[in-house]
Amino acid sequence: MTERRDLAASLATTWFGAELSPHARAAFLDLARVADLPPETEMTREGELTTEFGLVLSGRIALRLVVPGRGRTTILTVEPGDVVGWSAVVQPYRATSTAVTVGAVRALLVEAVALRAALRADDALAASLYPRLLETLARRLQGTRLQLLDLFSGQIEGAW
Amino acid sequence: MSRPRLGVVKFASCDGCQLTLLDLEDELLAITDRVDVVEFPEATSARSKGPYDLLLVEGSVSTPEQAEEIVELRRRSAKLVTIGACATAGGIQALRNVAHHDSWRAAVYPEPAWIESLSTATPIAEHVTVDAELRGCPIAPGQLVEFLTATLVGRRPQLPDEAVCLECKRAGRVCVVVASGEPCLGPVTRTGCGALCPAFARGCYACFGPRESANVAGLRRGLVADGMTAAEVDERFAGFTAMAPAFAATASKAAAAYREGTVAEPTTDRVEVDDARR
Amino acid sequence: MHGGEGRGTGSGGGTAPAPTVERDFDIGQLTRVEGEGSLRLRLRDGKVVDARLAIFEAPRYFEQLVVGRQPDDVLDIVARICGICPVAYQMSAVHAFEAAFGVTIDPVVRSLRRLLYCGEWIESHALHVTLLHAPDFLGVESGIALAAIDRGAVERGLALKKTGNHIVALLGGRPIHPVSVRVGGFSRAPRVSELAVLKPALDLAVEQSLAMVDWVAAFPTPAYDVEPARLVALKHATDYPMNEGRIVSSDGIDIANTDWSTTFRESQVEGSNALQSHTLDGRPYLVGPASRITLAGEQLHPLAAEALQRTGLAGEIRTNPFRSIVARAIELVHAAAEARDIVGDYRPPAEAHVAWQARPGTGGWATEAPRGLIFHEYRVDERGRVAWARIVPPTSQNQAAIEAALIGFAPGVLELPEPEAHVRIEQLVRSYDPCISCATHFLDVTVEHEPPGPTR
Amino acid sequence: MTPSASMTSTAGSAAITTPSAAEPAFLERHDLDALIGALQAGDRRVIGPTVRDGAVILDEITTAAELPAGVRETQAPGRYRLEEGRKGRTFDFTVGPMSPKRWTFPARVPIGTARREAAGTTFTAATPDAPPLAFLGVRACELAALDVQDRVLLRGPVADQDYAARRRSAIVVAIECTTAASTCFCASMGTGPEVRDGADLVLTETQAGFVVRVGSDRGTRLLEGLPVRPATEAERDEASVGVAEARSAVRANVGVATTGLPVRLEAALDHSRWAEVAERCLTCGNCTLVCPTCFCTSVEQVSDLDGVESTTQRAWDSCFSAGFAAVAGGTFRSRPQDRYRQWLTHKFSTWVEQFGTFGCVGCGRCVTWCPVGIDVREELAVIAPPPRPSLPILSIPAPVPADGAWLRSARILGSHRETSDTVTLTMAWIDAPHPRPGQFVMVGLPSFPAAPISVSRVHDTSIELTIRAAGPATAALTALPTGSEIGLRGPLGRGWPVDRMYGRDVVIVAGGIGLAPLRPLIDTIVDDRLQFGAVRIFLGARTPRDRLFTSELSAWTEAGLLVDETVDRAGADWLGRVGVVTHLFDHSERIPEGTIAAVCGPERMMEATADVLRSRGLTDDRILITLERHMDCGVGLCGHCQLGRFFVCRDGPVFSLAELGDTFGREGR
Repeated sequence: MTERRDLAASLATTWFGAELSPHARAAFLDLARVADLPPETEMTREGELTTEFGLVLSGRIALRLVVPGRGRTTILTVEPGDVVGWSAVVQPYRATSTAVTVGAVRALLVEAVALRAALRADDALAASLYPRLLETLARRLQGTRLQLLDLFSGQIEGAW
Repeated sequence: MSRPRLGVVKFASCDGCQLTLLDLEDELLAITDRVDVVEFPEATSARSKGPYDLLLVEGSVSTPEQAEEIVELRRRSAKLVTIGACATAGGIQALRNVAHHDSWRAAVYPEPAWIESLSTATPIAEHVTVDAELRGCPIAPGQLVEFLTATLVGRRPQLPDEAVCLECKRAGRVCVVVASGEPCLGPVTRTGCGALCPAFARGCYACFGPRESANVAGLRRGLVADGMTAAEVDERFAGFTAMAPAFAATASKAAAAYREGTVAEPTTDRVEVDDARR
Repeated sequence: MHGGEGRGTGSGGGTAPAPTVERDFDIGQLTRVEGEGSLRLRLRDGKVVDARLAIFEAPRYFEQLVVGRQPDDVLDIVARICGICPVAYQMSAVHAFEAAFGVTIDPVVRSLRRLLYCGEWIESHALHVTLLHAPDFLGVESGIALAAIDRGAVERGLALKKTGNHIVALLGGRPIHPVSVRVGGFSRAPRVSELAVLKPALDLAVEQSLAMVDWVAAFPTPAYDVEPARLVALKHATDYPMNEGRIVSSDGIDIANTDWSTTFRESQVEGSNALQSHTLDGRPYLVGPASRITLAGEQLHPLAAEALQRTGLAGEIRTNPFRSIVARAIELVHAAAEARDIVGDYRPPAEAHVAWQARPGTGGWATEAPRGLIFHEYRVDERGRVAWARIVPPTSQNQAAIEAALIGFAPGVLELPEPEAHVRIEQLVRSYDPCISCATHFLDVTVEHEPPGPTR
Repeated sequence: MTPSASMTSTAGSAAITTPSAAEPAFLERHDLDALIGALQAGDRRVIGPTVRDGAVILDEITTAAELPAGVRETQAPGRYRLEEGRKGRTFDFTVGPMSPKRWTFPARVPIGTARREAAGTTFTAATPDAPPLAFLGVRACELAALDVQDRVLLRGPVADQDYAARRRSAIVVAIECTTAASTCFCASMGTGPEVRDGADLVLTETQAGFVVRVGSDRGTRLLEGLPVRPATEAERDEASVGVAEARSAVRANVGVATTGLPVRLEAALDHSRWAEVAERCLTCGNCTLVCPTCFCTSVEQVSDLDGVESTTQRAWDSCFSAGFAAVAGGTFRSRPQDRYRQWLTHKFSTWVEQFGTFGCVGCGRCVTWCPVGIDVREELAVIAPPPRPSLPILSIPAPVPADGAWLRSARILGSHRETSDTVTLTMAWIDAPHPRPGQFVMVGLPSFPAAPISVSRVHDTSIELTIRAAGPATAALTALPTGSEIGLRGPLGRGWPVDRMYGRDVVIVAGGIGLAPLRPLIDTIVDDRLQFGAVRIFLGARTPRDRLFTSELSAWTEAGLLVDETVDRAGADWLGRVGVVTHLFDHSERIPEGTIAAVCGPERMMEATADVLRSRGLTDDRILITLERHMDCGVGLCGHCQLGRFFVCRDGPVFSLAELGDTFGREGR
């Protein structure tokens, strides 16, 4: 019970959790389990079904893509408060990158099928959770665009 | 540092741009002290298949073997630089690109079958990657020196892409459009010649091709407003950089007009095929 | 055609001559000539049975490019046939149009046009003598190499060339493709002060060209015992031939310079795709400095005549093509001296150009390019635009004569070691200062594709 | 004495007595040669109007016969034609294509030379070659133009030595207009046709000759040597009537409504007309080069084949060329409409804020000499209709005056490679003021254009420059061995306002090489830690290998600074953060009220950062950025780096977003 209260507290400290309605927070916790993941744990694999939706409480997770010739490239790290495995609730439910823990990670994990069922059944949960999810994806899209510009690249036309 | 190996070659052209190198009377020997001229058929019997550190290419590609050869030359050149309107825009002969090439060939040759030439004369950059362009018909000696100097020193050459008008005004010339109603392409033409046509009381005829953001439509409207017919204006563009992208559409109109107005009589009407030598 | 191996040799090539063997003797690419050409001699039993000066410049269709254009545009266009002698093209064309339209130009404009031509002669001759031809006599591969053994001579040549270029630039804005020649005169005539700056340079140029005469007259010169070519040049009552005069020949031709077409013709030959000129009877002839000096020598500037006298080579210039380098040096003296006179007497014309009216008709005109007689003929339609054009440059007129000379001269040197034979034969070709860019506005490279060996 | 001081004692307005004070004299027409002769005293060249190539131009004249007697012109948008003027009149025309600017601010002048030898590299500033000149027949609008250029080139924070010398030596003989062209609008710009001050002598033409007024002591001395007599009442009347006729003619012309114009233009930056003008405008630059006040220039390198000796010269340039707006960060005015807007808003809006006067004197040259006849009066009427109260001129803190306009030789004491393409040079720095955090220096090599480089650390007798090989010049700089000499000029520009940060929380955000100009600020904070509140440093780099000053991060942390860093992409071996620098804010607790942010990096990165900072409650006056990439020559006069009312190299490179307003991140400004 105390553990659950701690969980609720730590969930509330994340920007993702803080914005959830009390009902949604509770419903989410009903589904979630706390997981302590050792370093180098592979949480999702690019192209494969995403089995769990996660919310990082502590530690860091690297999202990686394999580029032939370049090997595994980290394109983003997920920090406390961020979501990992959003593809669990977006068709076709396949991971868009390989998520690997960097060092020890504590995260709230929700089984994908159960979460999808809950979101279908509980409109209030959906109404509160989806906007957070959209915000997460929007931030990532914005960041990706800036990365796309490769602003720090070396050669600038007409540079000194 | 070791002396760079320089090559100078030509395709379809008048030789004027490579001659510009020999016309650098004051700098020529200083330059040849600093580079190895390993290939320059017009100037030396010493020949080299390369590799070249710097290859200056004059002329446009207008025969099938030229199209193959330029690819080979590119392979052998660290830096390939095109010199002149033919190499950078196709030159005056590129007007054939919008003419009936076969009829031209038939008009010029009593035995067209003997003649092998492409229906187009195209700039080098349409065939291979070009590292730099010296514009002009012919190129400007000053720009050639600046380019060679910058290359030897290792800095970026100063080859402005601004309008002729700026140099014209710096030189204190009176605008021929405004003061005498002369059609002048200076406002849409790239600088480099020193604005010499206005200095000789005539309008610029675009030897250096289009400048950056050339407002051809705007100039066209302006000259028509000054009393020229659209056809007369278009004709100004049908010159030595006619097929440069920014000019091509306008120049083609004029070229088409020439075709229609052509009196159908081939040049070779008085040229017999000499059987004595067959 | 770029980057042949070592010296300019191509396929075939000479091993020791075997009896009843037919072989080709090729010079892959002629170097130190303007434009791109090659030479093939066909030998049978060591005898030269055929010589082909082939040209692999791409066709540029100038006769078609000028069709539909107005006369002043044509002056800009034909200049682009050749970057070495653009003035020659502008001069023949502008006079052809003026003949067609009955335009009379201001006498000052007439002398300015001579001055312009002097500039081009100086620039072209200085280039050829110093950088293109002299290396043959002194056994080096280029003017650049020549500078290593005789920098002074090269610098003198370049200084002369610069003065020639300076004249053209002063009258036309730039040495290559000048912009001021217009039907009726010039777009703008120079101020007295502008021309005056030439005086010191021209004083020097006269001295330099005189020194150059002595230099080239002393060159070791190959013997040449081939039947001398028939010579054709312009001849004018008072002036050394440039823009005016009648077309005369060493064997009695004497016609107006508008009437080239009545006496000469062009023909195309398979194999060597050059359009060649002959007289109507099919015989070759030679134009150029040697022809001018031989046929119009008495109009040479006194300083040039005196220099010619000093060399005592007037006769050899007529008979030995290798002496053409001396002829060019003499003409350098003439051009520098006449230019100095014109600049000295200059007073601006009332009008830079007279008004003119285009009218339908045909106009032809021959002038004297540095390389020799150049004839232009234009038919103008009722719109005042070109309907048809003929352009006959010096080199295509000389081609038949050059080939004839090679047939006569080659046997004497083909027994030499090949590299040396090459030098001698190329040296002979160069002595005609062929401008292949000019000859080539309607030539192509098919000769390059012919299988070696007999073709018929 | 300083050039500006010497100015006021000669052509500057201060020393010039008002003409009415002196008794007008009369000069017979046939005595013009006497005037010219008097002006020629002391090998002085006389520059006056004369006819050439179908126009009245300015050139050296030696006799009155060369003046355009009996000639007048018709001028209209895009059209100029000479015609016959009133019999016997010598100055019956108005202004031609040239103005005295051609001589006071020539199209090309050398700035300095550089020489590289074994002994070392020497930089020598060019000494102005200013032959004594006299301008004959200067019009009222041209006098006004000279005054405008004085304000820009002499009385601003940066004085142009070459201009000062030429201006100082020039005698000005004005002629009042008694006729006006259709393109004249001096009256609406308040510059003419009457000549008020700025001339040594003022002539007004009458049928018989000229009424002469004295405008300066030098004018008085000149007059003494001339065959003049007191002007009669009738002559004075005839003269004033002539000028009055000119005035009514100008008044009849279309003019410019100047009241509140700067504000109206500033408010019209998004007007659809800009794009419409661009259809007609050829961006040929003629308007700017015939303009008597335009002062924009570019530098050109003239170097020998070995790059041993090189001369740098300054040449007229125009804001209508794309290349003009090419700074290290790229070309920022690629669209023709941006260039026309830049020119018009500068002339009639930002110029006022910069120099306290319009950049236009109403001479009409830009109207006549536009090949397609675009008329500023027309465009202004459409783009900036009726008046509103004027915008207060922004007061810009005086920048550190440049130590002359040319480079000094300085030795490289050490060279340290930071990353594969970035090197830190330690430069000897003696007898020069210590750069403040955020200031920059101009760095030059013989035959290369000088580049603005931010100072990345300051020591007692040396400074550090962290340079990334992004182009040929910087590549050459990063390749130099210890001991070689390069040219330096500075410190230049306005740095970080450290005093504003005392006692406050500070957020420092750096992207890539952008950390270099921020490091001196960080150094100051570390040295004086207690003076500042909480300090966060957010660092972004392209890859782990591109991170700068990595060895110093621990020291900063130990000093109590919170350092977070991230890279755009990394291999699997990188355990740190990956993502853009703005993501770092997602995981930091809220930024306290009153925090000041200092940001440096590529423009788009700074924009993104600014957005996040605003979303965290920071106001624009607390968000400071440096536009160090948006600079060219660093002299403060060439105009390339102009952003609205600012020259970045002179007024910046550090700005608050409040100062920049919507010029920051606006396309084409």
